Amino acid sequence: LTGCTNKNSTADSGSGDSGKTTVAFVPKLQGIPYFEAMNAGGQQAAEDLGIEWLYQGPTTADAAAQADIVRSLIQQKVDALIVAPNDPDSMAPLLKQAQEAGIKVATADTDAPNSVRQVFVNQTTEENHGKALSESLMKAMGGTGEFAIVSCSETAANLNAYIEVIKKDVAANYPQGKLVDLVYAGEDQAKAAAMATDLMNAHPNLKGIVGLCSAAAPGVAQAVKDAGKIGQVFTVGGGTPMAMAPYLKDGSSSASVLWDVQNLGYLTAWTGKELADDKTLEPAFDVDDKIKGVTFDAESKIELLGPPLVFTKDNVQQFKY
Amino acid sequence: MSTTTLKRNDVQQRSHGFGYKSVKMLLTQRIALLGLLIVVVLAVMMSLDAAGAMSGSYDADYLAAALISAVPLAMLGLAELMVILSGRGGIDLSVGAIVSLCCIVFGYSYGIWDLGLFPSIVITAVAGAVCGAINGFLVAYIGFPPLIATLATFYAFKSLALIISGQKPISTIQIQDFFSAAQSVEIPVIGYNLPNIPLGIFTFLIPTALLAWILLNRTTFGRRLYALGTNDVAARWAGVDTRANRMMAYVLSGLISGLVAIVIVAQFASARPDAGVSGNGLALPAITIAVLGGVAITGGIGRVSGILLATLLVVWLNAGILLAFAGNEGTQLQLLALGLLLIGASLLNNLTRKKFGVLY
Amino acid sequence: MRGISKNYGGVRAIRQAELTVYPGTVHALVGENGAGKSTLIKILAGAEQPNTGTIAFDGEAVSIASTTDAIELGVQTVYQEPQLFPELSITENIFIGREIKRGLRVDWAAQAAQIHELLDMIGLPHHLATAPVGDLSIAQQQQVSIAKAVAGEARILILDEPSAILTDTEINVLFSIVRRLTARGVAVIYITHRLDELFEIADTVTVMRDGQTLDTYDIKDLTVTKIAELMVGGIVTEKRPERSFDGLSPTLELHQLDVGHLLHGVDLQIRPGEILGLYGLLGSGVAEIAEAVYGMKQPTGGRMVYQGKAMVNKGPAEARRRGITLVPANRSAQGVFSFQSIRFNISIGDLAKLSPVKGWINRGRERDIALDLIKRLGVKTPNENQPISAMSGGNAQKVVIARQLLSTPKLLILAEPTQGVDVGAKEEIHRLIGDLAESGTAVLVVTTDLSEVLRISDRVLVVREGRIAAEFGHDATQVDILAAASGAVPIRKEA
Amino acid sequence: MRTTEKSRPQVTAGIPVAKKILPSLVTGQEVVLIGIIAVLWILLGLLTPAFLTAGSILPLLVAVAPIALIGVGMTLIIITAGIDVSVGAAIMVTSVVTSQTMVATGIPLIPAVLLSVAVGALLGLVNGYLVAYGKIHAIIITFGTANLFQFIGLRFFGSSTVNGLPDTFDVFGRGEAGRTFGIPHSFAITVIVVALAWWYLRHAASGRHLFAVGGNETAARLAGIKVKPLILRTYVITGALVGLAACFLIGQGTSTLEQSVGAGRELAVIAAVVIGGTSILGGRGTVLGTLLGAILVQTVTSGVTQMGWPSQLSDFFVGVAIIAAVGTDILRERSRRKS
Ligand SMILES: Nc1ncnc2c1ncn2[C@@H]1O[C@H](COP(=O)(O)OP(=O)(O)OP(=O)(O)O)[C@@H](O)[C@H]1O
Ligand SMILES: Nc1ncnc2c1ncn2[C@@H]1O[C@H](COP(=O)(O)OP(=O)(O)OP(=O)(O)O)[C@@H](O)[C@H]1O
Ligand SMILES: [Mg+2]
Ligand SMILES: [Mg+2]
Repeated sequence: LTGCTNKNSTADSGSGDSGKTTVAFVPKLQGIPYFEAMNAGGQQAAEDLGIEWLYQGPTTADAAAQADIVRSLIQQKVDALIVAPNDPDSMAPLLKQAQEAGIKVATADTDAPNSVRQVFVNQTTEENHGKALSESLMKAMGGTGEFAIVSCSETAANLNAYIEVIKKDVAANYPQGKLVDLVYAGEDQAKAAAMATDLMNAHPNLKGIVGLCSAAAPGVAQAVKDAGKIGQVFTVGGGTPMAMAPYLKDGSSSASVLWDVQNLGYLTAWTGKELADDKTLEPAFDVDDKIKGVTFDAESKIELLGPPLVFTKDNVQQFKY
Repeated sequence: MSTTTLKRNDVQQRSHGFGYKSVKMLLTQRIALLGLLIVVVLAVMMSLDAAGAMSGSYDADYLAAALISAVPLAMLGLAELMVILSGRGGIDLSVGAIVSLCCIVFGYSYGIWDLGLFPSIVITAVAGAVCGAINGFLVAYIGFPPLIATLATFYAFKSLALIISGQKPISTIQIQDFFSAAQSVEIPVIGYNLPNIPLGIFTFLIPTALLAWILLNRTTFGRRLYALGTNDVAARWAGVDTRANRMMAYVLSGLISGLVAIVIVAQFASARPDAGVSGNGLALPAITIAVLGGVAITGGIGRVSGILLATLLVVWLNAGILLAFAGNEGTQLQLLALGLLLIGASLLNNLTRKKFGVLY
Repeated sequence: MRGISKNYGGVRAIRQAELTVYPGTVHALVGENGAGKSTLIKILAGAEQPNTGTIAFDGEAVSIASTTDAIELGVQTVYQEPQLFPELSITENIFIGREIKRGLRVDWAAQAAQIHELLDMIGLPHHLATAPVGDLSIAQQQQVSIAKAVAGEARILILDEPSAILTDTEINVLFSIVRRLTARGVAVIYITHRLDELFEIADTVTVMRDGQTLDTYDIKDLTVTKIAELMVGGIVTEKRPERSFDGLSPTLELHQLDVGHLLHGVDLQIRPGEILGLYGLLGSGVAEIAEAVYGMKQPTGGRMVYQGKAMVNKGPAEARRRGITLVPANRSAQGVFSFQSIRFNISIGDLAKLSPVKGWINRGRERDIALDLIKRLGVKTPNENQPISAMSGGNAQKVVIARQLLSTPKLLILAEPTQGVDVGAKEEIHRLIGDLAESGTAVLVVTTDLSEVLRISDRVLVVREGRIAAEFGHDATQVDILAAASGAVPIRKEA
Repeated sequence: MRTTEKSRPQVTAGIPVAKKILPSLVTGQEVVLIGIIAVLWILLGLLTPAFLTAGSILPLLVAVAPIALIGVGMTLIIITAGIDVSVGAAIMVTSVVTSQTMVATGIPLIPAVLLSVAVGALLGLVNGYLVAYGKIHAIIITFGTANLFQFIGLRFFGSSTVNGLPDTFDVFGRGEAGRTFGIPHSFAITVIVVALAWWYLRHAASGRHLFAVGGNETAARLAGIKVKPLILRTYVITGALVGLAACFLIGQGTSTLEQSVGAGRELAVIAAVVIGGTSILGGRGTVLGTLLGAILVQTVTSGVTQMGWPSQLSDFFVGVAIIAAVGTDILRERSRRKS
C-alpha cells in the first residue's frame, strides 16, 4: 500500500529539476487580449529575470475549469502560483491547498481577499478605476446629462465595485449627471452593442454610456458609431488599446480607462519571483525604469501598480495589444 | 427475425475463439470498454510521466485530487441517466439552470436565513424536485418534446436565479465554512497510506449513486422506467402508468440537480447564481458523460456504473492532458479529446448494433 | 415469377413460389395468414430480395433490386401497412417521389388537374385534396394509398388486402377502379381474405399454403367453399373434447357494447374454464372487443359485467388488478421489451409480486418466479438473463404469455397468440392454453388463424362489421367460419 | 378547413385552381406569432415612445438576421427530424477563418463571403455525413462536432483576438453603411433567403421530400426518395448559412473578433425555430415561423432593456415564450386531430 500516496512525505517544495524558479499564472480566460497582454509582460519578465513563466487559462470563464488548472499546477510543484480568479471565494480553498504544498500563492488582476494569498498584485484600486471612468465620462459629457452602464458578467465583483464607485462619484461631484440604466451583456461584444442601441432608443436624451469591461467597451462604441451619434453620445470604458484604437480615433469612444496591462503582467511575474525567493516587499519601490512607484501595503498585502492609465486617441498607438 | 439473431451469433461464437469473445465483450459491454479505456489512459499518462514528458507527476494523489470535479459531473450524469432512460427523446437541458437556482436557494436558506444545514439541504432538494416536476409535467402530461420543455425552463430558471439573487453571489461566513464539506480528507482507519479523497465523494456522490442504483435496479419504479423507455407502447399494454413514471424521472433529475447545487456551493465556498450556466454550462458535459457512459439516447439502456466510469475517464484524461500539455493548448486539447471520444463511442455503438444486434 | 424462395433467417416465408400474371386481368392471391402472400408481392415490388428465383417481364429476365427499380418497371404497390406521410396533404402523398415538375418546382396546377380525377375515382370529396393525411380515417387513408398506386403509370398494380378496412360502398369504388385499370390493360394482383369478393372482381385465383403456391384456378371453377377448402388443405383439425359449462356463472358478460363507430351492440359471455374463440378479418372490430375489455379503449355504450359486477376499466392497470390480462397482437410493438432480459420481460407484468415490501424488488424471488414460468412454458433459453431480442419468435411469445400468468388471471385474453411462431411452439402454446382453461381460467382467444380458432376453442364467435355475425359451437368447420367472416352469410339479426 | 383557401377565387370553371392544392400559405402558428409580435410592438410603442422608430426597429432587425438565417437551415434539419447543436462552434470557426484571411490579405467583400460560406458548408458536410451515413442520432453527433469545431476555432484564434478588422462587412452592420433606402442589408438578405427557402419547402419536389423524410423515413424510402443525400444536404445548407451569418456577425461586431463570437447561439437558434412552430419530431415546420420566432425573441430582449427592466429578465420571457408558443401548437394539433 505504501507508494499509493506521497502525502505523508515531507514536502520538498521548489525542487524544480531545471533549478529555475517557476512562476505560474492562471488567467480568468484564455485568448482575450487583456490576459494575453499580461502573458506577454510575464514572458518579458521571465526573460529578464531568468525564471520560468507558465501561463494556462480555461477556454471559458468558468470557475470549475480554472480550478482544474490550478490543481494541475499544484501537482507540477511550481514555486509561485498566481491566479486571477473567476470566483474569488471558490479559489480560496485551492490557494490554501497550494500553500500547504509549499507553493507561494498570490492573486493578480482580481483578488481573493478571503484567501491565504500572500500578495494581491493590483493594477489600481477599484476606487481609482471607478473614479477615472466617471471622470473621463463626465469630462466628455460636459459634466451633465443622462448616462447608462453596460456591464458584463452580473456576478463579477470588481465590475460591481466600479459601478458603486461611479454611482457615488457622480452623485457627489456631478449633480447634473444622472445614471438612468444598468444592463448586463455578458462577455459578448455583439450583445453589448445591441443593448447599447436599445438604451439609446429607450432614453432619447442619453448622453453617455460606460462599457465596463473589455468586451463591452468596443461594443458600446460600435453602437454609437452605427447609430450615427458620434459627438452626441459619448462612451468610455475598459477596453484594450488595439481594440479601442479605431473608436478612439473616430470619436465614438472618448477614453478607455485601463492600466498598462503588459506592465501588470511583468509585475506579476516579478512578484512571483520575489515570493519564491522569500523576499519581503518594500512599502514603495521601482521594479525597473519602466515600472516605477509601485506600492505595497503590508497590512492588506495589496501591491499596487499605480494609477489607472487612460487611453485616448493621442496615446493609444503606443500599445500593441 | 429474432430467431435468426440468436442462431447467427451461435454460429459465429462457435467458430471464433477467445479473441472474438473478448472483442465482443468490449464492444457490447460499455462498462468493459470504459474500464479498458481508463486503464489505457492511466497507463499512457503514467508512462509519459515515467519518461519525464509530464510537467508534474501523474500519481495517485493527483488523481484523487482531480476527483473533486467528478462529483458534480457524475451526479448530473446520473440526472441525465434518469431522463434519457425514460425514452421518447428524453433529455434535460435545464439541469445547469436548476443548479444555479438551487445554489441561490441554498445560499439563502443556509447562508442568510441560517436555517441550519439539514433543513437547508431539504429545502434545496425540494426546490430542485419542483423545478424537475415542472419539466416532467410539461413533458409527460402536456406532451412537450423534452428538448423543448427543458430548453424553455433552462432560460426561465437561469433568469430567475439571477433575478432572485440580485446577480450577486452569496458568500456569507456560513457558506465559506461550508467548504469543509468538499475538502479532501483522509479515509479513517485505512486511509493513512491512501491519498486523501475529496469529501464530496463520500457525502454526495456515493450516496446519490447508491440510491440511483438501488432505485433503478431494486425498485419497481426502476423497472417501470426501463420498461417505458424501452417500449412506451408495450409498457402501456403491460399496465404501466407511463405518464406518472416519466414525470418522476424528471423530478429525480431536478432533485439530483438540487443536491449538485449544494455540492457546488461547498466546493466553491460561494453560492453563485450562474454556477450551473457559466461558460458552456453544466448540462452539455452531463449529457456527454451520459452518452459516453453507454446511455442510449433512444431510451431504456443505461447504467449507473457506466456514468461513474465515464466520469472517471473524462476527469482523469483531462487532468492528464493538463500535465502533458502546457499553456493554452492543454485546455484546448481537452475539447478535442472529448469530441473524439463522443463521436468514437457512438460510432462504436453503431458498429456493435450492426455486428452483434444487441447492446447492454 | 419462377422458383421464388425467401427465408427470414430460419423462417422459410416462401418456397419455390410461382406466379404468372397477364395484362388486363385481376389475379387474386389467397391463403391463410402467414401463407406468404405479402412476402411474395414484396419481392415483386422490390421491397424484399428473394433468396432464389427469377422474375421475367414480357418474357425478359429483370432484376428488381429496389422499390425504385420496380416503380420504373411499372409495378405499383399498395402495401398491407399504409406507407403515408401524416403531415402532408393527400395530393402530396399521392404524388410523392414522382412529382410532376416544371423545372425544380412541383407543378401544382398539373397535379391539381389529376388529383380531382383521382379523388373522384376513389370517391373522396375534392375538399380533402389539401387535408393532411393524418387527419383522415384509416379507411380514407387506405383509399389514398390506392390512389397513390393508381396514379403511377402502373403496368402491374399490387393490392395487398386493400378491402380489409373498407366499407361496402368504398369497396364498390375500389372495384370500379380495378375494372377501369384492367380495361386499360393493367395487370392487378389482388390479395384478400374476403373470399366472396373474388367472384365479383377476380379472373384467376392462386392459392398459397405454407409458403408455397398451389394451383392457379379460373374463378369460374371455384366457389367460396371450394377456395376455403383449398386454403386449409382439407386438413381436419383435431378438436378439443366437447365440454359443458352449464351452471357456471359467467366470468365476463358484454351487453350491447358499443365502441365509437367500431363496435355496435356486442353481446358476449364467457365462463370459467371456457375457451372462447373470436374470429374476424382485419378491421372487423374483433380486436376492439379485446381492447375494450382490457381498458385500452373506452366503451361508448352498453355495459360490461365482470364476476357479476358492473366493470369499468380506465386502463390496463385497472384491468390487471381485477385479474384480466392480455397478450397483445403485435408482439414487437406492444409486447416485447427488446434488449431487456427474459426475467425483466416476465416480471414487468406484476411487479407487486416480486417482494412483500411494496415498491421493492427481491431479485431472488424474481428469479424464482421467472425460472418457474420459463419451465412451465418450456421457454428454450440457457438462463433467465438472456435478452429477449436474441430469442426466436415462438420463445419470445411464450415469454409475453408468461408475463400474463404471473398472478393467475381469472380472464386471459390472447390476441393472435401464435402469429409468427413455429409449429412446435404453436403446439406448446395451444397445450398451455388448454391447461389454463382446465384450471378454471376463462380464456378469450382473438385470432385470424382459422385452424387455431377451431382447434382450441370451445365456442367460436365470428365478428364482422363491428357486430357478432355468427356463433358456432363444437361442430363448426373452417369453411363455415370463413364463410361467415367473409360475408357469405348474412349477419345474424338479434331478437 | 384552412382559412386561406376560401378567399381564393376559382379561375377556370371545372378545372380546379392550382392554388387550391397548395399547402396553405401561412400556418396557424404564424398567424399567432404575427399577432403576438404586433401586440408587443404596439404595447412597447405606447410604453416607450422610441420603440417604434427606425432607430430602434432597424437595429432589432439587424440583430435578428444572423439567428433567423441560421434558423432557416436549422428548420430544414429539424423538419427531417434531425438537429444541429454545433452551429455556435461553427460560427466561431467560419468567422475566425474569414476575418483572419481578410486581415491578412484584404480580400474584398464577395470573395470573403464566399470563403466564409465555403468553410461553413465544409463543416456542415462533416455533420451531414456523420448523421446521414453514420446512422447516429444527430444530437450526439453534433455535440461531438461542437467540441471538435470549438477546438479548431481556438487553434485558429491562437490565444488571441483578430484585431483591426477591415470595414468590408460594414455592409451587413447596424450602421449607415449597412442600409440602402433605410433597409438593413443583412435583414433584407435574410428575408430573401427565407423567401427562397419558403419557396423551396413549398414548391420544390426535394423540399417537399424533406417533410416526407421527417414524417416517415421508411415510407419515404419505399416511395423512391434518396433519403441520405437529402439529409446530408440539409446540414450542408445550414453550414453555408452559418458561414453567411458569420459575416453578418462580424459586420455587427466591433473591429475586434473574439473567441466568444458564437457562444450559446445554437440555443438561440433552436429557440427561434421551435417558437416558429417547427416540430422537433420532424415532418412539420416553416421558415417564415422561424423568422417570426427570431423577431419575437429579439423583441422580448430589446423590449426588456428599453422598458428599463433588469436585463436578466429577458431570458425568463424567452422561456415563457417557448412554452406558450409550443404549448399552443401542441394543443391546436391535438384538437385538430380530434375533430
Ligand atoms: N420481416 C420478417 N421477418 C421474419 N419473418 C417474417 C417477416 N415477414 C414475414 N415473415 C414470416 O413469413 C411468413 C409469411 O408472411 P407474409 O406476411 O408473407 O404472410 P401473408 O400471407 O401476407 O399473411 P397475412 O394474410 O397475415 O398478411 C410468416 O410466417 C411471417 O411470420
Ligand atoms: N422565388 C420565389 N420566392 C418567394 N416566393 C415565391 C417565389 N416564387 C413563387 N413564390 C410565391 O409562391 C406562391 C405560388 O407561386 P406561383 O404563383 O408560382 O404558384 P402557382 O400559382 O401554383 O403557379 P401557376 O400560377 O404557374 O400555376 C406565390 O404566392 C408566390 O409569391
Ligand atoms: Mg400479408
Ligand atoms: Mg402563378
